[in-house]
Amino acid sequence: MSPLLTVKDLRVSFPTRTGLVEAVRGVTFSLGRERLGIVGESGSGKSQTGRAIMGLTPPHARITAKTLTFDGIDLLTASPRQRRELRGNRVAMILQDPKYSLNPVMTIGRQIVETLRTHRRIGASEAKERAIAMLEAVQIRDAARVFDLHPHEISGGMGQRAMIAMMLIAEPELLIADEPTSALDVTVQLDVLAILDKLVAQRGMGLIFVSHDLRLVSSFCDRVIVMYAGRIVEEIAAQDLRNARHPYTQGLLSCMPEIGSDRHPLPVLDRKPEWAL
Amino acid sequence: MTAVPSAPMSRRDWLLSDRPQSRMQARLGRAYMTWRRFSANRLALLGLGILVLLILMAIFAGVLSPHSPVTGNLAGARLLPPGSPGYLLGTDEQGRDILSRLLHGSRLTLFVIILVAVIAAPIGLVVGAVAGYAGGWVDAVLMRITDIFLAFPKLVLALALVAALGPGIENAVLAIAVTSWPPYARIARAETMTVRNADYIAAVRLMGASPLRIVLLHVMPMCLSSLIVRITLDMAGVILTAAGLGFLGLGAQPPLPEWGAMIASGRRFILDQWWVATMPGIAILLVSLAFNLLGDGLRDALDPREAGQ
Amino acid sequence: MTLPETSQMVAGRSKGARARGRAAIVARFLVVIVTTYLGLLAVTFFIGRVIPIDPVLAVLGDRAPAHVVERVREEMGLNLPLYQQFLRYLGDALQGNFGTSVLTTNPVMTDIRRVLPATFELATLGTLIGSLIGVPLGVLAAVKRGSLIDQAVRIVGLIGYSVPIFWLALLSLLLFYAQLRWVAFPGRIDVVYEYTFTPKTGLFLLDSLWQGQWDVFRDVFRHIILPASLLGYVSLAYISRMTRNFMLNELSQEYIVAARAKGLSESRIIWFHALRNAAVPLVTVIALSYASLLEGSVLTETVFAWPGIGLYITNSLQNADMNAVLGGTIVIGSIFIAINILSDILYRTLDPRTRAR
Amino acid sequence: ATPADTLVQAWAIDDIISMDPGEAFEISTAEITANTYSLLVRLDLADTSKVKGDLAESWTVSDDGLTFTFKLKPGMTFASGNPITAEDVAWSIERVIKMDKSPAFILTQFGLSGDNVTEKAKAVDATTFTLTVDKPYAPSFVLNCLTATVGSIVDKKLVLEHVAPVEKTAENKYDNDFGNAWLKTNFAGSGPFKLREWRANEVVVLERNDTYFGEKPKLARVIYRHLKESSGQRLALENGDIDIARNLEPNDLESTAGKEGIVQTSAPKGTVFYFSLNQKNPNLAKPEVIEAFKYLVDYDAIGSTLIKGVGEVHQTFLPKGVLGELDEKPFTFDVAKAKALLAKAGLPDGFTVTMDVRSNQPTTGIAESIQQTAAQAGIKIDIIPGDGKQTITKFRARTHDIYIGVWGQDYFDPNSNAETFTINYDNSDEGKNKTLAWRNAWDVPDLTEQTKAALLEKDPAKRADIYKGLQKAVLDRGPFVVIYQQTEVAGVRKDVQNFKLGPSFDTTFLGGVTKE
Amino acid sequence: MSIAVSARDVTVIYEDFKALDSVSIAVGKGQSYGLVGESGSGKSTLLRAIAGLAPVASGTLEVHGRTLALRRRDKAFYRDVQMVFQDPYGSLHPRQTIDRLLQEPLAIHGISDAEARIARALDEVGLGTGFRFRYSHQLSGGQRQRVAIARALIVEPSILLLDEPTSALDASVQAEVLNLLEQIRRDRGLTFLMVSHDLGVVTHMCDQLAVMRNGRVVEHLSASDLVEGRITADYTRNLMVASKGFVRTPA
Ligand SMILES: Nc1ncnc2c1ncn2[C@@H]1O[C@H](COP(=O)(O)OP(=O)(O)OP(=O)(O)O)[C@@H](O)[C@H]1O
Ligand SMILES: Nc1ncnc2c1ncn2[C@@H]1O[C@H](COP(=O)(O)OP(=O)(O)OP(=O)(O)O)[C@@H](O)[C@H]1O
Ligand SMILES: [Mg+2]
Ligand SMILES: [Mg+2]
Repeated sequence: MSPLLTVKDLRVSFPTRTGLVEAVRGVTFSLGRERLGIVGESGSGKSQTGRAIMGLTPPHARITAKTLTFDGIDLLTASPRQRRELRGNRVAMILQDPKYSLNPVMTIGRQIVETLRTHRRIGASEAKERAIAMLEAVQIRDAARVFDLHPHEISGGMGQRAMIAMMLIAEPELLIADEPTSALDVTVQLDVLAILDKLVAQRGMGLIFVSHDLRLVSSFCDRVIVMYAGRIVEEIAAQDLRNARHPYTQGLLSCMPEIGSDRHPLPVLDRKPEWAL
Repeated sequence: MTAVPSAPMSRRDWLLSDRPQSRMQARLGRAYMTWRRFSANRLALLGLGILVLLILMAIFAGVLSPHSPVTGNLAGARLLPPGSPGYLLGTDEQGRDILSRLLHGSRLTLFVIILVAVIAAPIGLVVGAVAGYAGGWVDAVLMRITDIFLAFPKLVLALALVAALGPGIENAVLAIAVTSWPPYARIARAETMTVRNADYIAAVRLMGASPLRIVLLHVMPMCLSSLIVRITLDMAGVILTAAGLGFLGLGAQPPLPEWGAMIASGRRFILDQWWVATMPGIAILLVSLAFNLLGDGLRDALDPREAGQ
Repeated sequence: MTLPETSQMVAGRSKGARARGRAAIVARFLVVIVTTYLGLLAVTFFIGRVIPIDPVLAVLGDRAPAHVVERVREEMGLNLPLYQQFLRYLGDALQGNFGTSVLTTNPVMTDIRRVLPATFELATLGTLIGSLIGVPLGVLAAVKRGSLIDQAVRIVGLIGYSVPIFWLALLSLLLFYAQLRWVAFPGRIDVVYEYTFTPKTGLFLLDSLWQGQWDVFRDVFRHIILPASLLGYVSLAYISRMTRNFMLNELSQEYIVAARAKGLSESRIIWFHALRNAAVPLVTVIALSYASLLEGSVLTETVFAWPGIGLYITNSLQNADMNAVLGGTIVIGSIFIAINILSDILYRTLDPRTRAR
Repeated sequence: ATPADTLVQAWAIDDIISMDPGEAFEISTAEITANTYSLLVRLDLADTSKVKGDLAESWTVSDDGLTFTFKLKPGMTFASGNPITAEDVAWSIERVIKMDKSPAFILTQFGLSGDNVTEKAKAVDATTFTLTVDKPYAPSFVLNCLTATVGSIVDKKLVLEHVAPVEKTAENKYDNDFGNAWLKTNFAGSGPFKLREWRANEVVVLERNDTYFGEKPKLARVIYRHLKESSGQRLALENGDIDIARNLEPNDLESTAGKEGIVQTSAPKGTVFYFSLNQKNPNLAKPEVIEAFKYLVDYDAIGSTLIKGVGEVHQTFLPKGVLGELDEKPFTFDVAKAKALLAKAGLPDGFTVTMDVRSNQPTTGIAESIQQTAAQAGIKIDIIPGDGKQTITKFRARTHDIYIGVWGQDYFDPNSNAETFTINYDNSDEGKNKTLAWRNAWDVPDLTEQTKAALLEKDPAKRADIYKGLQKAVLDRGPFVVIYQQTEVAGVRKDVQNFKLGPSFDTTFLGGVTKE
Repeated sequence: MSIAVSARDVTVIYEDFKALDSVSIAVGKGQSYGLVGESGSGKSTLLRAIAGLAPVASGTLEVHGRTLALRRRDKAFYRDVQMVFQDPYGSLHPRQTIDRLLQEPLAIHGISDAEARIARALDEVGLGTGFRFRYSHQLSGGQRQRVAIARALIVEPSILLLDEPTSALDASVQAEVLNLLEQIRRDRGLTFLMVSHDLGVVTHMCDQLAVMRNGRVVEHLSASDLVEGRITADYTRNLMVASKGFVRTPA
């Protein structure tokens, strides 16, 4: 089975006043219809990897790759129009913070319907029905009411769910979730993950799950990529994470305080310069 | 401990060091960064250049002027066109050299600008910062006053004040200052309100600092850069208002070579002796353009938020 | 697992507060209006008293004999204590009576009803020109940031900011009237039509259209187009620049990325998502620029002999016709307040976030 | 282009504050009322030292010189259709006296007052009107005063329909306003034109009065369009948007001079331009300083530039064309002489004074020129600009140093100017008669007496001599430096015929104007 | 054990919103006390109420047995109680160098030998003097939080209020800061009142904790109770489950 997404030697760099910032430096992986986790500390290039695949990198950035294909389509040579037609339709991305990712002056419903009607020839009333159904699918109670609310009128958890609904309504084959729960309370976090998990299972999408929480990723995903300074330092199956070889991965795992384990002081990560090479 | 690098640093590296060794270096480094951001904007540099030129003109007006700015040759050299021998930019209806008048007029322009900035900005800053920080009835009262002045037609108020105080450049300045502080107060207040609840202000309050100290040392500096930008952008307006007052005969008194007044008296000749009104018009345009360019540049340099990525 | 509905808490709060909030808004508006009026009255009155012009002189001229001067001084109540004079002012003003203009001998309100439409028509057309051109230009500049278009818009805007308007007015009059003959002579309407045309609303463009007088409309248009374009240019400078700033701000927001992630076309993102958000603060900007055109067109009115309120107040002021100055100022102040309130309301309707509050 | 039956003039008419001839006292209203109202007698334009009848067919003066009897022409009507009778004349005079507005003094100076006016100005029968004065004044003086706007005859019947009641107070003894409020913006006259509309600072529209008793105007209407700017007027004139430009300044005159389709016409006016030195200022009170100032004006340069076409250098206070005018120009620009005088006054290094200058042209330009020339003798003049009302307020309070401005005749008689330049009844600050002499604290009891005496001199030649003496005195020692006499100019499009400016502001008649 | 900080029936009302609804806690001297709860539950508000930064409507606040006025605090109070904020990016003045920042409390309280104290304070939090003249934007999040801690410590308080001091930091940096805080507490015998939404962090740092929800305390319990699962409130149980990571429910 050919993979859904193939990424070979992806590089993203930003020219800035102080020189070239290399955010992603040669990332290679491929994805089938599975759940792939990308972890790493802040600034390690997780989001930029996701955005580069979506084609959402700011225009002044430079993107190169040996291969970047989605379902056989070469994304590097695809026209902007082609890529636009892919986005939201076959490839979707959930952004990190619902507070800022929803258009504040449009109702939730219109934003969801907009995705659908951009990609499908469909009547207004049918679109609305499907949007409400989608809202229900992401477990929003009273979906018809929420449909007419503005982003500021709903909680963060609901906003994130609306965001998921908005991105999934066109039934994409690949979903990139960029820290979809980090802005949420722990209890809400799990709800949202459960929804996501169910939808992936039902639809057979490929999922890239970006997070900085190693423990969460290991319990949610099938496979995990660990990034450090724009590179992949380790790729490992989720259940094997405990046995990770790379000291960085090990360090990330062990530095989190846990209920019941009495480690004083906590082990800290001792970054080695050679990791970044 | 960090090792002090042994290799001699270039001056630029020293300035840009992210480990400054002294207060001085830190401050200079910061200024240098601002300057670099600013000087990346070529138009802003142009604006600065024009203003530097203006200042030089004002300083050396006496040396540079080929003629007296106030005494002319009514009988012999009236309304000569530009390029007439001895009169590069021509002469006006009193037979005075326009170039000399423009040169000396730069002093008045600078005078107006500086005075307005010195009067209006602090009033606005203090009123706005106090209102924003204190909140409650203090805010309500101060903002009501500000609103009244805002609702007052600006030029009418200036006109009225000048009429009340008598025409003259000092009174024109005063009138402009009195009418131009309310927007500054608004800006300072808005800025203060966002800053007021910031954690770093809460932190200072938790140190036990008095409200006065907080407003003066911690809040006001935060308003300053947006205020400076706004003042710079407003300066063009100030020059234009001063010119407008001069145009209506209420600004500088003759024979002072105030540019607006020069346009006003020159406009009678605009049909035949176009240069009399046009030369000061261009001067005003250039200087206020310079201020606008400078303000734009300063905004990008001082206010990285608006500068984009 | 049950979901904690934090949103209900928030919603419940805002519902309770909504009614009170609306009352508070109305109360705030009232306080603003009342205090601003009182302030305006007081400031105007004060200025009227300190102006070193003998108000009697305005009524009588220089040659009046001494006893006439005395008599009129008493008639005008100028011999009363200052506070009594102010109370008199206040009482009359509250009844909408701003007295009689000594300069025109009409009740001030009558005068204003005549001159205000002139300014109103001019400023409105100016603002229309300014925003209809300025907003798209600003959007374009923001979208093509750093490009030639951006630079061009910037320069055009900066010059509009920097140019002395009376100077530009003179030059353009010279060019378009004297040289090219594209526009008509200063004033609102040709004298020829003084007889054939009776304005109803005072807005000549509308009136002539309404009455189907095409030649009058053409003439009025030829009169208004130049001053309106000049004012339009000034407001265009401001509006395009602010539009650019707002658009840049909106375009850097995360929801724009989200909109792209949805696969929307760039034009929809720009003109629908971003501009719709930028429109919220833009309303205030346009309103402010409109207000400033209404009150600040004295210079343009001077050059174009436009019988508007700016000119009216300036004239009255120079003649110590304080009734007229007071009335005019209050009217302009009211318009300013009204525009502010209107833009506030518009802001609230445009921005759903402020609607609940 | 303008309509063929309409004369469109551009003129600065922002001075108009009332169209009531009993109240109007402004330059623009003088011309407008002259064309819309009739007088008993008018200035004879052929010989301005005489008057001719307007409503009056003839008049006689009693032997004691106190009673003037006027016989009206028969069959005349007002524009309203009401007949013009001596009753209207009497009431018009009574109205002026009782309303007691600013110009009323022109009539009250003959001893008329609210209490005696019905006696002294009365209709004997339908066509006979008598006026009784308190002293045997020179008849020319009385008749000249009657040619002023204030002597306009209003339609009694019409005005009475529009009187507004007013409360009687200590200052006002009458229960109505004599139609003043109504007449401010309305019309009740019998001139060649009717006032159709006056919109302040915008326009005055006159319409032909078809019931006019004299020669009917050729044009159907006359429009005065308010336009302050000379350059604007010139543009409009050149483009044919107006027929006549009334406020052209020297440079615009010069450039329209040769223009195709435009002619210029001019007439000297009874207005003199001067500056005066407040005698309260000890420096300015020195006779040498006063004289020095007279040498510190570059008359020639000013004459050939700043006032070219709109004025003529003139140094005495009586304008040309007025009885007794002294045409002498003893002063020229002479810094050396001025310096010598200053040294004699003990001020060899000069001094500093202020000058209140109305911000208009040519006032500002002349002030600036004087500022420059005076500086050459060491006198530093600080110009204080202000608008008209402001400088006059100061002038009238005697708080100025130097005031520069114009004085126009109130009526066409030498007394008008002589009175203000040479009469000072009471030089204290409380002085009620704010003549120019008083305003400059120039205490001249001798000249005051002479001026008063001139009024009673019946022999025109002798009367003229008195005025010549007065002008000499002012030239010699008066704190007035008269610079020029105003010339009124108009730029006229060629198709306008018979437009003639009169010698005074109320003698520019438009009835005969035609357009081709 | 004497009580360092106590709050009894404290209610805080913002405009018309009750952010705290008669909350009571007592923190023993030298104790480390934790507050957990979801976002908006009023954790920060409680700290701010103690610090005098929140509008306390009613209730009693005591520090070292002294009752505090509800709004105003005297200078002595601020030498006793200091606070570290959640967001290291927002709690340092953006226009001031670290040096200037640390001088401020010394200047306010008129403490002499500023030079030495600043150097010592920076040392203590593991930042060399090399950081002294930097601006906050030249520091990483962890470094900023260290500066904030240094600023709090420079007036030598006995009580430290910690408002999610590590929630904005990466896990690896969080460990460093937590270690630093523990060490300081040990060295100086400080009393901690610490807020976190992470049960793991709270149990790691604190002996005693209160669980908050919707402006109320739902449960007081000790760290060992929590570890051993002696929980009464459902809500606390939910928190426990959530902190264990994702559990896939079989389809
Ligand atoms: N527009 C940009 N210009 C310059 N550098 C950028 C830009 N966007 C991102 N970077 C840099 O790229 C690097 C990777 O950023 P990225 O957003 O992928 O990190 P991340 O792993 O998602 O971190 P976080 O967990 O904080 O979201 C960072 O060092 C960041 O500073
Ligand atoms: N200044 C304020 N004005 C109005 N409401 C406020 C204000 N500060 C806080 N609140 C409200 O009080 C409630 C409690 O806020 P608080 O900051 O104490 O929560 P928290 O538990 O610290 O949450 P988080 O974990 O998000 O920091 C929130 O609903 C918040 O909206
Ligand atoms: Mg990221
Ligand atoms: Mg908090």
